[in-house]
Amino acid sequence: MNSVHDLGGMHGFGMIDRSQQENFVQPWERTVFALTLACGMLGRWNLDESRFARERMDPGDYLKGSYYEHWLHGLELLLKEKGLVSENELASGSPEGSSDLSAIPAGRMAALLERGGPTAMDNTDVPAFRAGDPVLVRTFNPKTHTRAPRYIRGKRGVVATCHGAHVFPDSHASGTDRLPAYLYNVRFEAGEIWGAGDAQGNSSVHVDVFEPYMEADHA
Amino acid sequence: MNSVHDLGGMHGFGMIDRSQQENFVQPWERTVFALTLACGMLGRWNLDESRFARERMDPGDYLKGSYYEHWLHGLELLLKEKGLVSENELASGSPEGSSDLSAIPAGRMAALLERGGPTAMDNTDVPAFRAGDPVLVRTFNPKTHTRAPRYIRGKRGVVATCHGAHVFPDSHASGTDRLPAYLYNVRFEAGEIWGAGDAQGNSSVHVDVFEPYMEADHA
Amino acid sequence: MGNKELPHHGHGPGEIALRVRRLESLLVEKGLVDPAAMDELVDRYENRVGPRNGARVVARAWTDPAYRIRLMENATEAIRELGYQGRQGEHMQVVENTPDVHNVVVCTLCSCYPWPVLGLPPAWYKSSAYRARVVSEPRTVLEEFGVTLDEDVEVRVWDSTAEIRYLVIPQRPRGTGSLSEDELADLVSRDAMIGVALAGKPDSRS
Amino acid sequence: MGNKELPHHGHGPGEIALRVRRLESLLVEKGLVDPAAMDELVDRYENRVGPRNGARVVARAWTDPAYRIRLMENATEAIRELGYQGRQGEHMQVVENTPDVHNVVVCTLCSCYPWPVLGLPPAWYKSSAYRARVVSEPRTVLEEFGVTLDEDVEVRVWDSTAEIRYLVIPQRPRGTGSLSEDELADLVSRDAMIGVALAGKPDSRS
Repeated sequence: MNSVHDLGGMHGFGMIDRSQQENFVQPWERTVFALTLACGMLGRWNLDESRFARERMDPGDYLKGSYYEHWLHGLELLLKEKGLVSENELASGSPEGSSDLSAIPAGRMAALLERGGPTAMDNTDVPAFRAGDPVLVRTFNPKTHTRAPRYIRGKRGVVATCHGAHVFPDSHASGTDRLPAYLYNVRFEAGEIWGAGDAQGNSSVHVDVFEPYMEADHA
Repeated sequence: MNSVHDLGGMHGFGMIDRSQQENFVQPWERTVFALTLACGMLGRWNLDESRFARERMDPGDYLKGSYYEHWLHGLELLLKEKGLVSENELASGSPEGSSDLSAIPAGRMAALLERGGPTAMDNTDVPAFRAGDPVLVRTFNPKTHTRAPRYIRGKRGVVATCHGAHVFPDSHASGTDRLPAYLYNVRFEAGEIWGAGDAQGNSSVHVDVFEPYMEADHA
Repeated sequence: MGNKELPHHGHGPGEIALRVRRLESLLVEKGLVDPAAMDELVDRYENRVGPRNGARVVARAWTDPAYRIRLMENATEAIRELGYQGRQGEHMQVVENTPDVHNVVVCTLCSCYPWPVLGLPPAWYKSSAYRARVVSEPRTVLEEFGVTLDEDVEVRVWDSTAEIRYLVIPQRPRGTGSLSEDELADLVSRDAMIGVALAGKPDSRS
Repeated sequence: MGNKELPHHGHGPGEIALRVRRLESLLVEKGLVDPAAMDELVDRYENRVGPRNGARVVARAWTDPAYRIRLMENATEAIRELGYQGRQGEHMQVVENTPDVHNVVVCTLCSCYPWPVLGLPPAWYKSSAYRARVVSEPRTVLEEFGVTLDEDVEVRVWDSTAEIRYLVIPQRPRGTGSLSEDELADLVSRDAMIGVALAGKPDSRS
């Protein structure tokens, strides 16, 4: 979806506040971090659904809110959408029924975190592109989740590497099965993206781009 | 500048609230409207500078704020930048010095409004394009004011009409002289802008595009 | 909201009203603004200039073929014939609905609107949702406003990115051959001249 | 802020802390979350997993040519050799600075970051300003961080749009030939491995 989370190349945010050195700025942010990970491990949603939930935050709230406010919004939304808590329970903080899910115990955390959630998959198709191929990112503007930022859409680049097949996030974010799609690192010259007059000299942007976002560039 | 005022094609704003039928929602909005017009008539800034001042509002504040909050932000910013009021005066509401400008009296309002501020200009150059010409909007991402929305940049269209030469807003917004640029209405097929899969059928967008934003489309 | 702002930049409903009163009093005291001029400005656009002006233009175009031609060729001049002109209408163009084409107007970058013929815009026209959506999903937006178009009717969205202001001339409703120009003007709502309604229907109050 | 939200969606600093406490208590009472597991999560990423891990990877690459080759060819495996692996580092790639190329990492769409080697990101990395600006004006951003590059040094910005996580291998500072691997690791800051600093300099506290 084209919302304000897609920040690359936007103006108006001022200087970077380099005094913000810590991850957790407010004490409650630790709680949001831990709740988000712990609830995610219950297995009722995947990482792409988490990202899509955060992106669906009201655009003004997203920009005014801190990073962990995005997480809090996403967590509450998923808990409700997946039926783990009700709107009433969220408002009151008191449970109205029991859950058929059990908390992941502390003792299992280390192993789960060390395993993580690999997204590499087998794919029986042959990759459409290989390193050195010129590619054109398609023009598309889905209302649903995508990992193609707006600034590369319609732009030409060159494949730097093929990362093999990975879970395709656009469909995974709607809770469907893991579908494989080849993933490439694509190099875009800064001038191609921002225009020759506005790009900074001798610079490029490398973006990981899924095969369905691209076509061969015959120009 | 690429900020959140450039709303065309953005997602996440929900339904249009059609119950908002009035122009002025809060009583203070009438005051902001009148102050903005009255101060603008003092001649210390032009309409493009007003727009640029509103665009420079913090992006989160812009989206959370109502339309006349944008105006209020722009008016305060211009009053300060042009030296008509000081930061201290704004904070206190009490004047600290006198001004060499005089308010426009009520009796002159009707004539000034009926005249308005025409932007048509003579231009000794020949228009580069004429109706029917295929054009390509340039890729550019200025940090300063522009009236080329992001959604048409890098896109192909066809000139529908030439409106003659008008004041070029991009330079006018920085307070420079009125420079003429030919202005065209350009028709873009919806599929060209949003992609064949995401555009709605049998629709097009007509945008007024200044000549410096475009080049001939030789594709 | 506003916790990153300076103290005088309050945002709560009460705070902002206070901030505006303070600014007004400052500018009046400094002699930069005449309170009577402010009253004149608000009164003009709240009570005297409104969509009835545009409706008269449309009704004239419906009933006077020569006027319609002048309007299509030079809308600014033809609209001035009826006495409407000036700020935010210095350069007018009309776009005419036909059985094959439906037009709708927006300003995605701010909220430009043809003041001399329509007055000041309704708040929904200035909303993020309208500005964001009508260019990318015009048929859906029109349906929400109650305008369902056949697929073979082309939708043209006009984004007012420069100083040209657009007025939609809706299709004249059937069975109105006997109506006077004034009666016809009664059928032309503000929304019909933005392009989110058809003539003969009331405005978009939901 | 938040005046369009439901009552329990408070946003003020106190309100949000209350909202989080209510959510925590609800989820613990419903048996969905184990408080001890929450402590374990926070303690792990606040105290045990941090940029010292990445610094050891870099120092090893600087001192062991065979390791460097393994790291360049399969960073995930080579990093696992040192015991670092897992969530938000399942698929690693290193990008090596040279006299001709300087690399810098961002995630414009959210704030992806290689947790196993760098821990959790500093707040500035997650800020709108960093995410917006470093892709379009990387040289300006680097200068603000104190890194001024010659024009003939190419700047490569890596936007982590998928599940590949990037670790910058900074250039080894001159005159460090006699240092041990541990001493070399001391020269490798978190910022150098994001690409907003050079090795041998402290982090970006301004």
